Order: sequence, then C-alpha cells, then structure tokens
Amino acid sequence: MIIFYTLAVLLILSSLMVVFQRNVVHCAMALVAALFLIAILFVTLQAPMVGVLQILVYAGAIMVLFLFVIMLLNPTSLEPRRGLSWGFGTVVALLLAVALAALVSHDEAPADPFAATELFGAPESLAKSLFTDFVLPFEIASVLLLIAIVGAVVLAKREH
Amino acid sequence: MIVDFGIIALKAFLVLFMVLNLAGVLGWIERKGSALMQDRIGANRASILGFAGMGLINTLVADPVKFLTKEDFIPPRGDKFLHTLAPCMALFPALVTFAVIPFGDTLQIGERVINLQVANLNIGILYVFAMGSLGVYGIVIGAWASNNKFSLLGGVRGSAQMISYEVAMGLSVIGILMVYGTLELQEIARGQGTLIREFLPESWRFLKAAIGWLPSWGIFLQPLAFLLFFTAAVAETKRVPFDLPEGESEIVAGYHVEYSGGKFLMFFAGEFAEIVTAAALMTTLFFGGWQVPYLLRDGFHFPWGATWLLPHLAVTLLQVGAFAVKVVFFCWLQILLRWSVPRFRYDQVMRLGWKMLLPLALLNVIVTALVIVAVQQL
Amino acid sequence: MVPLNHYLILSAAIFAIGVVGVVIRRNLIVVLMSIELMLNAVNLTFIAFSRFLGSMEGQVIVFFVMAVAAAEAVVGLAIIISVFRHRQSLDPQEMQLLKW
Amino acid sequence: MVEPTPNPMALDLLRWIPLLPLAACAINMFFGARLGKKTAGLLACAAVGASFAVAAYVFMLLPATGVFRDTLYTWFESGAFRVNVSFQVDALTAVMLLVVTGIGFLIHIYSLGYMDHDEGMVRFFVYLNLFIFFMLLLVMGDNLLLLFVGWEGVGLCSYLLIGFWYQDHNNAIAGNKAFIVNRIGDFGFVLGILLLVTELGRQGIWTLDFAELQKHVNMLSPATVTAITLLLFVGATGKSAQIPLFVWLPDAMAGPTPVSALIHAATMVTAGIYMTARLHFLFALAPQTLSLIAAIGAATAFFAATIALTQTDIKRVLAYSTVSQLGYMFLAVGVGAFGAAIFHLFTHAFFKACLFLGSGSVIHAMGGEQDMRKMGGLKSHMPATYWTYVIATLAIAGAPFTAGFFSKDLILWQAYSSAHGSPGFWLIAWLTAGMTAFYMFRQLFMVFHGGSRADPRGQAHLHESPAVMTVPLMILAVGSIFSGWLGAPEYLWGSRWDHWLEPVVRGGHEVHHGAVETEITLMALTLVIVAAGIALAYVKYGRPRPAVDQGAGTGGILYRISLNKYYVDEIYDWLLVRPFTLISDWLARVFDPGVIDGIVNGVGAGARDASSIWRALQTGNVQHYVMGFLAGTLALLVYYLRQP
Repeated sequence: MIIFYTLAVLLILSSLMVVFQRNVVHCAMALVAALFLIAILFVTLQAPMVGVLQILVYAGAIMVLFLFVIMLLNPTSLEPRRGLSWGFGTVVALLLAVALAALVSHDEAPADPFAATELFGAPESLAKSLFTDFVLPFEIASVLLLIAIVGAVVLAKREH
Repeated sequence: MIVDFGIIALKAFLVLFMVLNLAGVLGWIERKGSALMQDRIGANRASILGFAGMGLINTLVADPVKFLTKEDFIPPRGDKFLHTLAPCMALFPALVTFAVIPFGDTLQIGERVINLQVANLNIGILYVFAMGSLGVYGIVIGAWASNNKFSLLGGVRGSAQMISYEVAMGLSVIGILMVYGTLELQEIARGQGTLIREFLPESWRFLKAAIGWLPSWGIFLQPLAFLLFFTAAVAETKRVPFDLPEGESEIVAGYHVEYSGGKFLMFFAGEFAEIVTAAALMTTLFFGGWQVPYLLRDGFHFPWGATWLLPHLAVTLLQVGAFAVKVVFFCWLQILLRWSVPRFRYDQVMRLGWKMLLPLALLNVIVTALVIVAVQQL
Repeated sequence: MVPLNHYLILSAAIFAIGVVGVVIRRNLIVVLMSIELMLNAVNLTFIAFSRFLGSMEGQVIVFFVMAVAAAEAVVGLAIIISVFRHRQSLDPQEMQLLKW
Repeated sequence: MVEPTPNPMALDLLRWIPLLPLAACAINMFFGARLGKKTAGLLACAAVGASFAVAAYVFMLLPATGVFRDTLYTWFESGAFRVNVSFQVDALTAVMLLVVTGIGFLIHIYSLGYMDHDEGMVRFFVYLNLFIFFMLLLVMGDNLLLLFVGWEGVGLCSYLLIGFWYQDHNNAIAGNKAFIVNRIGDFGFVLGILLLVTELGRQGIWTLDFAELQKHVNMLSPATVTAITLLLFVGATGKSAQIPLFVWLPDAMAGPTPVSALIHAATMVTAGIYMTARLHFLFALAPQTLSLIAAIGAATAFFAATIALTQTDIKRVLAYSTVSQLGYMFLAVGVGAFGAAIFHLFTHAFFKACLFLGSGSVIHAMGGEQDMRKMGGLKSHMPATYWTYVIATLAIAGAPFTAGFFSKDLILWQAYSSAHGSPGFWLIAWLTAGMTAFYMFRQLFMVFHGGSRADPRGQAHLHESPAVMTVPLMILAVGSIFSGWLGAPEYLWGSRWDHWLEPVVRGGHEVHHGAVETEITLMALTLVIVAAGIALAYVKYGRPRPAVDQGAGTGGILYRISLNKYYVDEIYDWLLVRPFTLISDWLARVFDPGVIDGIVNGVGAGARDASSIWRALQTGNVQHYVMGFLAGTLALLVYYLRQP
C-alpha cells in the first residue's frame, strides 16, 4: 500500500525529470532511477524474474549504452531552448494522459489480485511458457537481436 | 516476528562488517604484499608509540584518517550532485551483492532454523548480475561529473569494458546453472555437497572409479567455465591487467582523477569490496561455497567408507570457516595477479572479451547441454 | 491492496510524460530515452494485468518488449552516432532533409 | 485426299541426337577455356560424330513407311492447345538428319585444321555445336512451333558465326545484314504460323503437330491456305536466300569458310526447302502459291547465276551459285516435285560443301587471299584439293553420272513435265545449267590452272592443307559422285529416291511421267549446253595467260551490271534503308524528346505542381509527424470514450 504510493510518486517525479531536465546526463540518471523503481514495482507485483531482468537489461545494459554514447559524442553545447512546440505538446500529452486514464480505469476492473500460487512469476513458470507456448516468438526475438547487433555495427562503424 | 527481523539485521550487519574489514585488510595485504614481491619494505612509517605493526597502523589507521580529513575537492565546472553520488554508486552494488551469498548452511538453535544467508531469493544469481551491472554507473557518472578529459576517457573505457565482460561472465555461469538446475545460490552450494559419482550414469564405470570420489564442485564439473568466470570477474573489478579505466601511465588516474578524500576512499573501498565479491562468487559457484569435502550435516563421510560424526554446531562452524578461508584465498590470488602481470592494450581487452571469452562461453554452454542430455539418455 | 486501476492510471501518466519528451525535446538521445520510458509504462500495465488476471502471458510479453526495446535502443543509438558524425548536432529539428 | 500417317513408334534414342551437341556446346561454353583449344575441338567433333552415328542407326531402324517419335515433355498447354517438346523422324527427316550430322561432322573435323591458328577456336566450336543442335531441332521437331524455334536458333547461330571475326567492322555489318534480312522473312513466317493456328482453332482444332495438321488441313478454305502458304514462303525466301531476300547470303561469306560450307551451303539455307516439303500437304492445296514459288525459284536461279558469272571473289562465286541452286530447289518445289527438291538438296549439300571446303583450303594456302585474280596455278601445289575440287565442280555443273547430273536433270524434267511445269521454266533452268557450268569452270581454271599470280611471298607460303582438312574433302568428293545414284531416272536403274520419300510427300503432286524419249532428249540438250559452258570457260580462262580478269568482255555494260550484282544492294539501300533511317532519325530527334518525353515529364510536372500546397505538410521534422500521430490517437481515444 504505502510502498506503492511512495514508489508511484517517486516514479512520476523521476519521469518528469527525464523529460524536463536540460542536462542529458541528468536525464539519463533520472531514467535509470525510474527504471529501478519500475523494477521494484514488478517485484511487488510478484514478477521478481521480470523485475531483475528489467534492472539487468535496462539499467545494466541499455542505459549504460546511452551514457556511453553521451560521453562518446559529448555534445558540448546544451540543447537549444525549446521551440513553440513544447506548450502544445504538453497540452496534447496531458489530454492523452486524461483520456488514457479515463479509458483504462473502469469500474469492473478487479480490485483484488488473483490468488497467486508460489510458482507464479518464478523463473520456472516463466521459462516454461517461454519455451512451450512462446517458443517461436522467442526464436524470432533472438534473430531480431542478432539483426540489431549487425545493423548497429554497420551503422556506427567509421567508414574508412 | 521481531526476532526474525533482528536475526536478518544481525546477519546483514555481520556480512557488511566482515566485507568492509576484509576490504581494509586487503588494502594492507596489497601494499605489504607488493612490497614483499618487489623486495621493498612498503608502508612502515606511521606508528603508535613506535609500534608500526608491519604497516597495519599505516593502512588501517593512518590512511583512513588521512582520507577522511583531506579536503573534498569538486571541480568547479563539474556536476556537484553527480560527483557526490558517483562514489556511493561505486560502493553500493558491491556490498548489496552479498545479500544473496550463502556463507553457511542452516544453523539450528532450538527449533529455530536460521538460513546462513541474508536474503534467499529464488533468482539469486540473476540478482547478483543485476547488481553487478549497476557497478558501471559509479565509474561513468564519476568520470563525467568531474568534467576532465582524462576521467572522461576513463569512464568511456570503463563502461565499454564492463559491459563487454558482463556478457561473458553471465554466459560462463550458465553452465553451472544447467548442472545444478537452479538459480538460488544456496541451492547451488548445497548441490556441491555430494560427490561427482552422483552425477555420472551407471554405465560409465571407469569414469566413476577414476574421478567419482571428487566432491561435485563446479571447478570439477565446469573447469572451462571457471577460467572464463575468473577472467571476466577480474576484468569487472577493473584491476590489473584490466585497469584500463584507471591506466595511470596513460590517463593519469582515469575516472577518479578528480577525487580526493572520503569519496576517493569510497572508490578505493568499492574496488576492494568488488574483489571480495568476486572471490565470494567464485567460491560459491565453483568451490563448493561453504562446503567442506565429505562433510555432511552430521559429520565426515569419506568415500572409502570411514565416517567421523561431529556435533551440528561444529559442522556449521567448520563450514563457515571453510567459506571464509576460500574467500580469502581468492582475494589473495587476485592481488597476487595484480603484481604479476602487465596491463593489456585496450584493443586487446576488447578482443579478449568479445572474440575469446564470449565464444568459449557459448561453446561451454552447448557442450554442457549435450553432456547433460547424454547423461539423461543413459 | 492497491486496485488495478491505480496501476493503470500510473502507467498512463508515465506514458503521457514520455510522449511529452518525444514531442518537445530537441535532443535525439533524450527523445530515445523518452521512448524507453513509454515502453516501460506499457510494461507496467502488462505486469499489473498479469498479476490481477493471474496469467503468465503478461510477463512473457514484457520479456519480449525488453528484447525489442534493446534492439531499438542499439540501432537508434548507432544511427545517432553516425548522424552526429556528419553534422555536429543532435537536434531533430535540424534534420529535415527527408522531405520534398 | 490424305491417308492418315502411320502411327508413330516411340524411340527414346532420338533425343540424344540433338542433345549430344548441346551438351558439348554447354561444356565448351563453361569449361572450354580450361580444356584448351585441342580438347574442346575434339570434344565438339566427337559429339557431332556420336549424334551422326545415332542418326545412322535410327536410319537403319526406320522402316519404309514408319515414323519414330520421342516425346520429352509438354512445353505448354492452354486449353485444348498443347505443344510438346517431341522429336519425330520419318524418311524426310532422316535424310536431313544424315545431311546435317554427317556433313556437319566432316566440317567439324575440317574446322579442326582450318581454325587451328585462330585464338577464338573454342568460341567457334561452341557456336558450331549450338548450330547443329538448333538445326536438328528444326528438322526433328514434330510440330511447327519447335521447327520455328530451331529456325530462329539457326538464324542466331548464323549471325554469330558470320560476325565471328567481329574485330573487323565489315564482318559485324554483314552479320547484322543477315540477321535483319532474316527477321523480315521470319516476320512473315510467324504471321503464317499464327494465321494457321487461329484459322484451325476457328474450326475447333488447336494444334501445330504436323500429323494433326495433315489430318485437318482440308478444313481450311483455299484462300486461307494460299495466304498461310504465302506468308510461310516469305519466311522461306528469307532463310533460303530467294528473291527478294537473297542479298544477305553473299555478304554472309564474311564468316569463316567452314561456316559458309555448313550453314550457308549445306544445311541452314535449305531449311526453307525442308519446311515446304514438311508442309507439302499445305502447299499442295495452294496452286497459286506453288506457281509463285516456281517463278521465284526459276528467277532466282537464273538471276544469281548471271551474277556469279563475273564475281572475282572465290567465295562469292560459290555463294551466288548456292543461291542459284536453291532457286533450282524452289523451282522443283514450285512444280510440286518435293522429292526432287529434297534430292537436289541432298546432293547439293555434298558437292557444295566440298567446293566451299576446297575454297577454304585454297584460302588457307593463300594466307587469307580470296581474290581469284591473285590465284592460279595452285594445281601443282595442292593436288588433293585440286582433284576434289574438280570432282565437285563436275558434279555441280552436272557432268554425266555425277550427283548433280541426276538431281538437276530430275528437276529439269519435272519443270518440264509436271502438271505445274512448263517449257518456260525448263528453258530458264536449262540456261542456268549452262551458266552454272561456265562460272564453275571459270573459277576452277582461274584458281588452279595457268601461272600463279600471287606475290612471291604468297607463293612461298603455298602448301597443301593437312590431312585433317583434305580427308573430309575426299569423302565429300566421293559423296558428290555417288550420292546422286540413289535417284537415277527410270530409263537407268530407276530411282530409290522417290520410293523412299513417297510415304512422306505423298499427297504432294503425283508426278506423271512423260514419255521416256522426251526425257532423254531433254537430258541430251542439257548435256550440250553444259559442255558449251565448259568449253567457253576453257576458251576464256583455261589457256594460261598473264592477267586473266581483264578478259571476259571488259567494260561491257552487261558485265558491269553483273559485276555489281544488278546494284540490288544499292537499290534496297535507296528504297528501304535510307527512308527507314531517316524516319527513325526524325523520331529520335523530334518525336521522342518532343512528344513522348513531353507526356512523361508533363505528368510528373502536373503532379508536382498539384502537390505544391500539401507538400508543406511534410516538414521533414519527425516531431511534427509525432504530433499528428498523437492527434490521431487522441481522436481515436475520444471516439472510444464516447461509445457507451
């Protein structure tokens, strides 16, 4: 209960920082924080596996990649002041938030969680469904990652 | 309820205490050991009433005091907040990792069974890696926040290197997970309590006779994995021969050029804490954790049939002691390494990580899978 | 216990914030990060649903989303690097050659 | 009027006859360079020899009134219309097979020697094998479409081989000329085929198989048949170098001499004859066409002969004589004597091939010199070539008991006696025979007799060709004597020939034989004029004298006209080529840029201008697009929210 709401507040704060910090590295760190919080939320939702994966993949790999790129390019000049678009963008986004919230939250949504067993969210069950029902998507995902790697190498390689 | 929390808190405190002190002692070992190897005297100046204690005073008293009393310098154009945050982020992961490392089997007091492990997560090893992956931030942020080209270079190097070796590290452990069939470190440690013959099918008589008597430790079941893991772990600690991020001779002191005083101490401690973590992981995954060969719950059962029963408490103490000894041994090994080998070149580091460790780790996984299938078939 | 709706509203809010970032920021890297934020908001909904409806599928989907997000981030960053090499800038507003 | 042809017997052997050369061609094409000239050449020869052996074997097996068929697979099938890739061999095809593979084999061997010094030897043999394959396809195909494929294929190979020495621009030009002229003919041919198919289809018969056609041909109205046959004959004039499309053949002599022998004397140019004979049942129904064919044949024969009188290029003389002999054959076809036509084709293949190869041998010895005025006195230097040449010359001139004698007399007799024949035709043919004798012996004397007129270095170079070249010559020489004896007239031991071809060209014209004494008289007359021609040639060229060519009515207007081939090329140039080029030039410079491009660009410009307003929407700024995206999403959300 309390955990959730504190997490929620922190989460929203950090996300706002991601968007409104002007310093790229600060944005990145805020995002790391947000991801970490989300991971904790996952754990509270009986998805420890996914939570840890979240940290491992996002915080551990993707965000480090971001930081790496930031440092590699090291954009000296701070980004220019936002154009006209930002007021409009914010308004539209707020509308979107309201609309989404209104849409997703209806009354017959279950208030109480499903009575979860011990195995629910455990690595075994996740692995089971991954390698039985979702084996094809799994393989496709692996191929996708391979393609991404190759593409990244080709793109970022300095042409001599 | 209260008691449980108390116990957990006690365990946590114990572990932290041990680790930090060990880190401190390691600092001493490092300095005096290097002096020994290089035929120097080493730290011996500081003394209390003429008592230098072979430099113990120097490293355990004088150095901390010096660090803590020095000026905490923050570069003017730097980023104050991140500059302060970085050292914590460097130290934090190394410490929290210990939460899941079992330093002993269950201890039974009365009818209360205490699992000698701070937190028993069913995804233990993944947790370890997750935390380890956070270790990068300390470097990267620190490097960036100090607004210094050398530290920036160090940060870039560090991030690239650590990401690269995390991959190899993770893959090298997969074999272990397949063999013991679990992610929980405690379970892995227990799995190493039996003998290899338990893992071999009936029909492989000769093999059973030859090596069946060995304890079923990871090192025997996954030798290649150990080599890979060891290399990757040393690389993760960013120490010689993988100290590219610091590389004194190339980029002054790398990512912590601009650090002094307490923050530098934290980096320093973090590095040693990482050593301890690595050692503990090697112990747990490949050297039976707290297991003592042939020592079961109720005493020794030797393969040739002899038995020597012991009381529960003695067994537990033996096991915890064994764990400690192993950890210290691996710490010493890493420090020894530091003074024995020169630094790699950067491209060599990358080639080693991506073109040797990674393929070998994959190969190890495949071979392990095949063997396991074969064994199950028989 | 927290009702499902709260999780959904939370993720909606985060999603919207991410959208704002995508729309208004003039730094490609931040834009990419905002996209990651949106993805995570969606992940949150998935996990919440899987918890409340008691089916593992939600977590599986999140797994795949992560894979896709990783791929997307890698390629995106690679593109950013190569773009930055040619024109020392990360401002999407300056990259408008792709038009009539 | 036509009994159904006997049911064909299946014989899988047939497919190997064409496939062997094709295989050799493929191998040489891909690995020839590695195999080396010698190996490649031997391989090619071996392939053709093998298919000759198979053909001979099939010939042995073939009963008097039998047809072998070998169906490989169905080429395509649409509705009732179905075309197989299948080969058939009947008497007619058998003859052609023997000619193509047999003489082809000899010429291959000859080429081994002739092309020895040429670095393009492998390429040469690739083309040659390919040609053999297509030619066999042409004669063995059991339906008109397969025949047409072969027809086009040989055209292609002829083009490739005429331009074989493409480094010389003139050769390339000659190749183009041959190809284009043939295209004109083939156009008519295609139209003929299409007309045939559609007309029969109108009757509900969708087929191109010769057997089927023969069954149903009488469904067609005479007018249609006439049209079809005329169109087909256009094709024949192209391929077989008849008026008006004969102009390409003399230029085709630009190719290597073996090619001239094989393609432009023995086999390809006779495709037209073969086609008419194959479709005799069709032509037989169109008397007007037949008479036209006869007229054109006779005209060509005479006309070409007159040109040949004065040519000085050794190969051109032979080329024109080929045209003239083909004219003979068409004359025979025209008077409905298909058998005679094929017979002459058969014999002509021998002696004309022999002549060409002989001339090739001469050119070889003269080091590439083709002008007869620079030759002479080769008799002593190259006896083998000389004697074979003499025999072949006698044969083509129609000396008694040589092949040419029998076949030519048969044609003359038919021209006179058959229902379609007339004394007029006979007279023309008779004169032509005389001229043939004259120009052939003129050539013989100019080349081999008298003193040598070559420059000293050339004389030093003179030598008899190697055995690999002379042996085929001898074989062909033997052939050019005895091949004719198959078709001796009734008053001698009688003709195997007609009986042999009877079942095939039955339904062609029943040749009603006139009185034997008439026949003999005509034969005697022919001999007389032939002798006269020879004598004249001897008088003019036989006796050794320094510069020969200035003789022969120098400066006579007729002489010059003949020498310049009646200026046909120039006339065509003025009438057809120039206007054509002018028009296309105008199209290229004015019409295409102005109109065509105008339209295309106009469309583009119109689209561009029309889009000028909306283009503004595409700012190229990703974030604007995201904005629009967002608005759309929002609209959708609102829409769903409004749903109850």
